[in-house]
Amino acid sequence: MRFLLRRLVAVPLTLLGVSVLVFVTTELVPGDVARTILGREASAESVARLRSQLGLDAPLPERYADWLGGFLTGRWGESYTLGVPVRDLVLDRLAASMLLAALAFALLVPVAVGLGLVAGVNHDRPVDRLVSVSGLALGATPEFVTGVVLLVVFAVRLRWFPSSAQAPDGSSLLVRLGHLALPALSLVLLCTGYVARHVRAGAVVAIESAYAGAAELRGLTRWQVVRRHVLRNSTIPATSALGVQLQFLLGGLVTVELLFNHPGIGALLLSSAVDKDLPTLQATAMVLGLLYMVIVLAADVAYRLLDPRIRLGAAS
Amino acid sequence: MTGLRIENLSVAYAGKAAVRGVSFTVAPGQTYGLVGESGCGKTTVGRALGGQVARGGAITSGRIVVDGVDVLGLPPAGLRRWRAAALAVVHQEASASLDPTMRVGTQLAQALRARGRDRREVPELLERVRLPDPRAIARRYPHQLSGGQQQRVVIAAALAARPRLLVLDEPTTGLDATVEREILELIGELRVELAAAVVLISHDLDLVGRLCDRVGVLYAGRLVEEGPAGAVLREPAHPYPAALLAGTPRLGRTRRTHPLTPIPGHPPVPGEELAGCSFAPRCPRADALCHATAPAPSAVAVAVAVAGVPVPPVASGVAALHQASCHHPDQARRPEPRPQPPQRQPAETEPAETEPTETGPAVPESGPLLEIRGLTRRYGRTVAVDGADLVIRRGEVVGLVGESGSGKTTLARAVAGLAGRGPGTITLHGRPLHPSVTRRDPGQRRAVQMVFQNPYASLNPSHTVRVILAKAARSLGGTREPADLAREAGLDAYILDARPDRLSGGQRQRAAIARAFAGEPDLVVCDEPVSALDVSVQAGVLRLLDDRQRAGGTSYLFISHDLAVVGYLADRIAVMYQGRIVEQGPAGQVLHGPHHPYTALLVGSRRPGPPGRVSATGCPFAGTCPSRVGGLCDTSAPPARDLGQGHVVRCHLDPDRLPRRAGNSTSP
Amino acid sequence: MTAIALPFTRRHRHRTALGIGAGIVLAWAVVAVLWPQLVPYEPDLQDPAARFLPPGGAHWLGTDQFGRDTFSRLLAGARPVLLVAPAATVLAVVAGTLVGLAAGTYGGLLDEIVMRVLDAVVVFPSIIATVLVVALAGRSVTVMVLVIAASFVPIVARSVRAATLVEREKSYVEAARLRGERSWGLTVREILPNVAPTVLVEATSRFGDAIFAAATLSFLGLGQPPGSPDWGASVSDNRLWLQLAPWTVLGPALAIASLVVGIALVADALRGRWEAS
Amino acid sequence: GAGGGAPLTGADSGAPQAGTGASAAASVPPRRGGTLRAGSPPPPTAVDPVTMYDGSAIAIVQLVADYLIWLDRDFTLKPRLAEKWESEDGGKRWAFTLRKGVTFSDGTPLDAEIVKASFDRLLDPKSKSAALSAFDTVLAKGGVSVRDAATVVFTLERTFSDFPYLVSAGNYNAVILKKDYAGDFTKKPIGTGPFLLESYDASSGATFTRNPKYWEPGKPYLDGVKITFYADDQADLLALQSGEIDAQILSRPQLVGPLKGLGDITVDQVQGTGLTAFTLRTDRPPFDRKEARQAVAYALDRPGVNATVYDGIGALGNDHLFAPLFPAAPDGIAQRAKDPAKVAELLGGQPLKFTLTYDPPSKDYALTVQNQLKQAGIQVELDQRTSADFYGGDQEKDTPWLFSTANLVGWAGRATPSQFIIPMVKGGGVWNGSKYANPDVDAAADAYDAAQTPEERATQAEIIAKALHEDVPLIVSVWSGTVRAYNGRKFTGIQAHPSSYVDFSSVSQVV
Ligand SMILES: Nc1ncnc2c1ncn2[C@@H]1O[C@H](COP(=O)(O)OP(=O)(O)OP(=O)(O)O)[C@@H](O)[C@H]1O
Ligand SMILES: Nc1ncnc2c1ncn2[C@@H]1O[C@H](COP(=O)(O)OP(=O)(O)OP(=O)(O)O)[C@@H](O)[C@H]1O
Ligand SMILES: [Mg+2]
Ligand SMILES: [Mg+2]
Ligand code: NI
Repeated sequence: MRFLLRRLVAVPLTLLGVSVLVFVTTELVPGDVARTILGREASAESVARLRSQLGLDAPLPERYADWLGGFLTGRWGESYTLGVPVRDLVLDRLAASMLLAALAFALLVPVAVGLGLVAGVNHDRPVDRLVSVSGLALGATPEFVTGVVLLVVFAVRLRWFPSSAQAPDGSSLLVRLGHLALPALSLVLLCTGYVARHVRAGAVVAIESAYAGAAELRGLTRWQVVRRHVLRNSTIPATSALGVQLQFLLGGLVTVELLFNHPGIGALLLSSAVDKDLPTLQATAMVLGLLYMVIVLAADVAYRLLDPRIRLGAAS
Repeated sequence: MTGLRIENLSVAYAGKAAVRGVSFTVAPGQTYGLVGESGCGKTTVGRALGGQVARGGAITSGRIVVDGVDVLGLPPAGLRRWRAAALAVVHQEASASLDPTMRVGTQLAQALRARGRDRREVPELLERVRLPDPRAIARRYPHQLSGGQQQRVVIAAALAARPRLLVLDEPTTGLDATVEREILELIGELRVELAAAVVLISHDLDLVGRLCDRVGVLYAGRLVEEGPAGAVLREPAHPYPAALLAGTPRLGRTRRTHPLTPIPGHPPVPGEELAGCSFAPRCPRADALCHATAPAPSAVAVAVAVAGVPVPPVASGVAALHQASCHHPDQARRPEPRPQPPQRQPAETEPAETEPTETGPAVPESGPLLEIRGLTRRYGRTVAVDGADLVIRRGEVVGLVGESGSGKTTLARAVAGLAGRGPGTITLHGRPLHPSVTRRDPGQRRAVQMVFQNPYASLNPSHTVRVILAKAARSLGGTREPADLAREAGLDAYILDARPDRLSGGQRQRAAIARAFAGEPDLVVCDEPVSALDVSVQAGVLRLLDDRQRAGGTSYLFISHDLAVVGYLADRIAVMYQGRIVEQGPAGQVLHGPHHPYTALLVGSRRPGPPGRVSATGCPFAGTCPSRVGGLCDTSAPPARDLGQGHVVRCHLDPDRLPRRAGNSTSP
Repeated sequence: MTAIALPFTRRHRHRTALGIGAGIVLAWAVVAVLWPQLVPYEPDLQDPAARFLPPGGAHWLGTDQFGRDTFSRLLAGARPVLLVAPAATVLAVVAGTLVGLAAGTYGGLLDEIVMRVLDAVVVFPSIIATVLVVALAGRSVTVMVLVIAASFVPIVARSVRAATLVEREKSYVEAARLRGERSWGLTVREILPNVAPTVLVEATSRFGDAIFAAATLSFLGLGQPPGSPDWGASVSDNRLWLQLAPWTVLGPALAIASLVVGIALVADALRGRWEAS
Repeated sequence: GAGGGAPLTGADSGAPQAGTGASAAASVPPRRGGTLRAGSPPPPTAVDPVTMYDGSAIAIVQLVADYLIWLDRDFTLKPRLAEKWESEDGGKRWAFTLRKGVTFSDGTPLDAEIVKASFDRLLDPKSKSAALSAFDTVLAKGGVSVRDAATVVFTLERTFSDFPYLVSAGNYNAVILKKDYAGDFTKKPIGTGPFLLESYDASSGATFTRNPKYWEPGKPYLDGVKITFYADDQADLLALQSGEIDAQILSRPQLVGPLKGLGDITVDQVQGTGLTAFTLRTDRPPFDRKEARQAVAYALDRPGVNATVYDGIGALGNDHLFAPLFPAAPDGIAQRAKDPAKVAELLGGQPLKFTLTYDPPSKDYALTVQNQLKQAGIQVELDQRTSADFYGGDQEKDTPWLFSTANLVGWAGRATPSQFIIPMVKGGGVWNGSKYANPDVDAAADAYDAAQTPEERATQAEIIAKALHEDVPLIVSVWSGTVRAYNGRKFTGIQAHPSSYVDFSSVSQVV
């Protein structure tokens, strides 16, 4: 697996590049984290004092080297603004995001694959159009709109689900999942169309393929043909689409995190970028970057594993 | 009654008739061949036999009765049960009819389970289609098998059905000659054993003649002629099969002795309604009657079935009937006797045509144009071409044959300067050619041109034919206008302003040939230029290549896996095996022998031995060679033996022990 | 922001889909040009006495927290949307195509480097980039266009590169090389016209994405200048009042959805046609 | 001698009154127990009483720690850790007598030394506290002394009649903390307040339990408080509506206004002294001309701003810094109203066009101003910056909020008008964004602070107000009101506060 090796080597290099980029770009953003911490009413002297306390008056390369050294040895520092250890903060937020992403993904896969299959098998019939167009329309509706609608209906009116994604401490897994249900649902609504379209495309190819026709001529029912042949052949090409969605679910959730009060990594990324909280920002960017690359790689590997043609090389 | 009976079957796609009123019967144990040009409805009939039509299609009329069961009248569940119990279909492309993501064994197991049988029979099934090491094969995925092996697996799945009706749709198309023969042998054996009604679909008249009892010729969705295979393929009553036969190259017939006559025009597309006979626009003998009224099927005088043709096993009186839908059935027969189909005929009946002496004087002796010495090309660790030596003389057509993967394309691309770098030299007019085309000087670029296999990819789809030809003419220093080039290639002027996607395969290949001749080349490399084409179109393109060669005295390096095609065009033939040229010499001598044991295999005079081990130092063919000399062949490289007239064979065997094309080994 | 790519559909007539899609897009395009003639109120006009009016006779789609007419704003919002999305799309497609063609043509080290750089761009959080650019250059349409375009370049480049690699293997390319064409010229003259369908399909898909991306940027307060009737901005400005005055949100949200669906239908149908030919 | 006016001195009012809910509580004894779940935005920075400035952090600290004096919702001062206070030496020295028997949650008894330490911490020139600016020119390091264990004395730099406000909750950093407080409030949360901080998580929230050692007997009634952080206003509101929280710490009038009386939700409302200052730079065109400034002031439709931006709960402003709530607010100045004719006259046919700089919280205000001025023929270009950008930069040279031509700055309510006047409009004031300098105003501001009688103060106030109204260095169109929404079916005693402060010691479950 030379490809895997080459890609793995690229990961730290890309991350290094990203960290430099983050450092340099944040430096260019106007604003001052010391001022943010102390508020606008604090005196200029206090702010200057805090700056030097935080080491912000050192030259950029020196600060970068310091940060890099610390980061690599596991000392991720303290958040400038929140004053808590960055590592705990980032990893906690990441864990929260991952839980939500995992739930959303777990719902997304069967729903999107199911709808994609239904659409593909019945392609160019009304069901297909319904799935395709509604998937597109939902995908085009910002998640904060669907989110609020879900909240108003299910949390405020019906009170079936809590409005906040955060369960009280020590809740059982079931309760926690209940809290995550609405945000996960709004994400599923957002992403289903995209994945379903990919599955559908695969399903159309598969259902019209000679092997599906052959299976039917062997006396299998439609359903058997779909289950045995179409399902796998249509989901394999959709793995990269699923990877893209997983990436999005992990880092692109700022709006959902805000709306459902789910302190996740997306919101942390935004707030630390706005506040110029560099240690937090850097760590968040690195962790997310790593995760992104792992996901893309995993999607590629999954594709290779699932598709025997690639897994086992070209024809012998 | 038992067997298959089709009555008045019609199928339409989006309301346009693709198959019209087809009726025939097949008795159990009998094989019925369906032949015709591409698009005439063969596959559509084949699928309809299982009650299946492609999306957008519908069976508009007709009955299909198998062993008394009216298939089309079955309710969906009943149809499924019937399919499971009585039907087996082997599709056109084996690789497409196997699920790429599922192990072969699993797929067979499913086929078995559908018939209520045990999955433990899988190895047995694989063994019956003569696949080595069935257990290992069962664990593989389709792409891990060769085309021939895949086709066997599909046949195995069909066997699992113990069908009453077996439909074989082009079971050997796309397979190379040796594999094709193995598959055909297998089918021949199983046919008897199964005692099912078999429908064999093919455009290959030879093959149908060899395997079938009766033949139906489809044209534009109609059965234009039907009758015993021997009669139809030797003495066709309808001008269409006669024309098909006239356009098919056969081993032992060269362009100098038997020029092919392609059928002009092209078949009507579905929905194109003609008042009279649908073949009339292309028929040389059509008269007003033909254009005005459609002919009805009528019996052909049985007297035509000349002595010597064994009467096929007759299941019913109808089977012997020979019918044709033609107003002038007798005129289709040529005055001279048709060559006998190879079916169950000893090859010795046509010795005059395979006499090498007949082709001798046609080859002009001239100096070398291109010399290849010790050419080696690798892809990673694969050695695609391994120290090949080849000489092409001025004005000479050199045919290059060999099984798939033997390195033909790589050699051709090396000559054209597209195969990257590697050891060995190529000289043109005595001057070395740079391995990379971009480093060759304009004169050399002009001198060597290429016609590619896939007509669909070889023309830039975004340019019109005129632009393509003009660009070629300009950069190759040609003097002729696109219009002239097109006319020389037999293309109508209107085509010049069309983009390639509007052209048929044959027209594209003609355009590609016109492009190759834009700069008056000395050598044109043709890599399987006709293998993607239909029989009748192939004949036209072969004629064109022949014309262009004669007109300009251009040399060809002509590649094909089809020996008949190579034999038709080539003056000299080189045979490649695993990257090495194992034999080269005058076409007739190479084909007729004495020749290399591998060539013998290709021309069908020998059965392959069991595959064995090959050492790096010995003869690459040693593993499979039926006449292997133990020890010697395995360990030392074979010497080049000159048999005279430039006929060189690389083999340890004594020249007089080399095999000859003695007889036809494909016995029933 | 999600990418809404439209996978292949095969050889079917898509004329109705094309008609509906093109109809939607054209209708919005007309609105974008002619809205000053069509609106019953000036879109920015505030009326403190008419806040949060439900849809009715005077205000067809009601009013928002400033007492502005939602319907007028909906019509006026078509213009910024139809400026940002096409501009961002064109930029992304041009840049992505050049990068993808170069990577696909020259291959080797260049390809490797380009692909890794694109990886880094994808991995680099776009929020940071947005915050940065907005902070440096202020909120403006140009900034928004640039940010969205930049985030799309890798996507376009990847698919163009893939298409180039496929085309490069076809024998017409070799035929051109036999004529003496060299790499870049060959790419531009022979390959580019044939990856054009990919480019165009990318363009249509990216166009849908761009609308969505603009809406998301607006939600984060990073998009259009304040007060713009841009749909994305309207949705994000008004979503706080979704419960109280749903008409302020649903109008622009449906408009976005309709435009994206329209574009998708067109893209889909065009792809279907290429497939068919 | 001791000041006579109510604002000047304070005394223990004795009976434990519980605000508006008290009337009900008077007949039925408040029920004990229960946990109040409240929502609030996450504090943007670490919660440190010394440096905090945002509402959430202040609320968290106020639940746990206490002030010498509480600033009540009607701007009266309520004794807390100080039982009484009086001025000496003509208002230059102030003595505070501490309540007896108060202990910190770790058992340390409160004494004058601790109070002194708390203020010394804020007065240290190295302090990072914003209180340092509040004490500027009034109280300097070394000005706090211990007279006896129960008396703290503040010796001022100048006479300041409103000084008790500066050591009250009105100066929110002035909480009394232990001597050894080292900046880690959320880790060692020790105070004298009604609740104990049990847990704190910067991302999710904080939990509090009753402080058994709280000095006021019987209080608090609640067993505990749980604050959940909502980074999004809508999420906060939806949580309230869905019953997931019982109250909001910081409610937005525009959002909760429409919910008044819907379902279980009760909205308490109070006048405030907060404002959005629409500052015009008087030293630079176009606003170096008084007429231009006045034109803008006359172009505004103030009731319209109140309706649109404050949901109608604010009080109209008259372009000076005396909120109606301040006792010294002059009433002799005519309310300025929209007057297009006057605008035209003032502009004299010249076009007026300017750029308005602001940060996101002022967005609605900016849009409203822009549209209103447009209707009066004045063209406004909006320049929205991120908060970091707007308040960032060099405070002496270029920070946008102090140096742009025109800008909007939101000010939370202050306890005394001086807290606005001195920094904002006095010549050279630290937050004088208009660069306004009027010797009369400067003198009157000093005289106001030094004034010993309400009458004298009113006189000075009128001078200042008239000058500001006339010169318009900044436009005050509306004085904000504040609201607090809560579940009235479940809890009583929750009140809105002009500065959104929290005092949950009197909150109890509905019986
Ligand atoms: N699914 C379909 N939809 C519409 N037309 C079709 C479809 N399948 C086949 N046809 C048309 O029906 C006619 C018969 O096609 P069919 O595949 O049966 O021909 P064939 O004889 O098998 O050709 P070939 O030798 O190329 O396999 C052709 O003109 C073809 O274009
Ligand atoms: N691009 C390539 N990369 C790697 N291996 C290749 C490549 N092209 C050809 N080969 C290998 O080189 C060998 C010779 O291939 P080549 O295409 O020259 O054979 P061929 O005789 O033309 O076969 P066919 O009849 O199938 O066209 C084969 O083993 C093939 O697998
Ligand atoms: Mg066919
Ligand atoms: Mg080849
Ligand atoms: Ni379709």
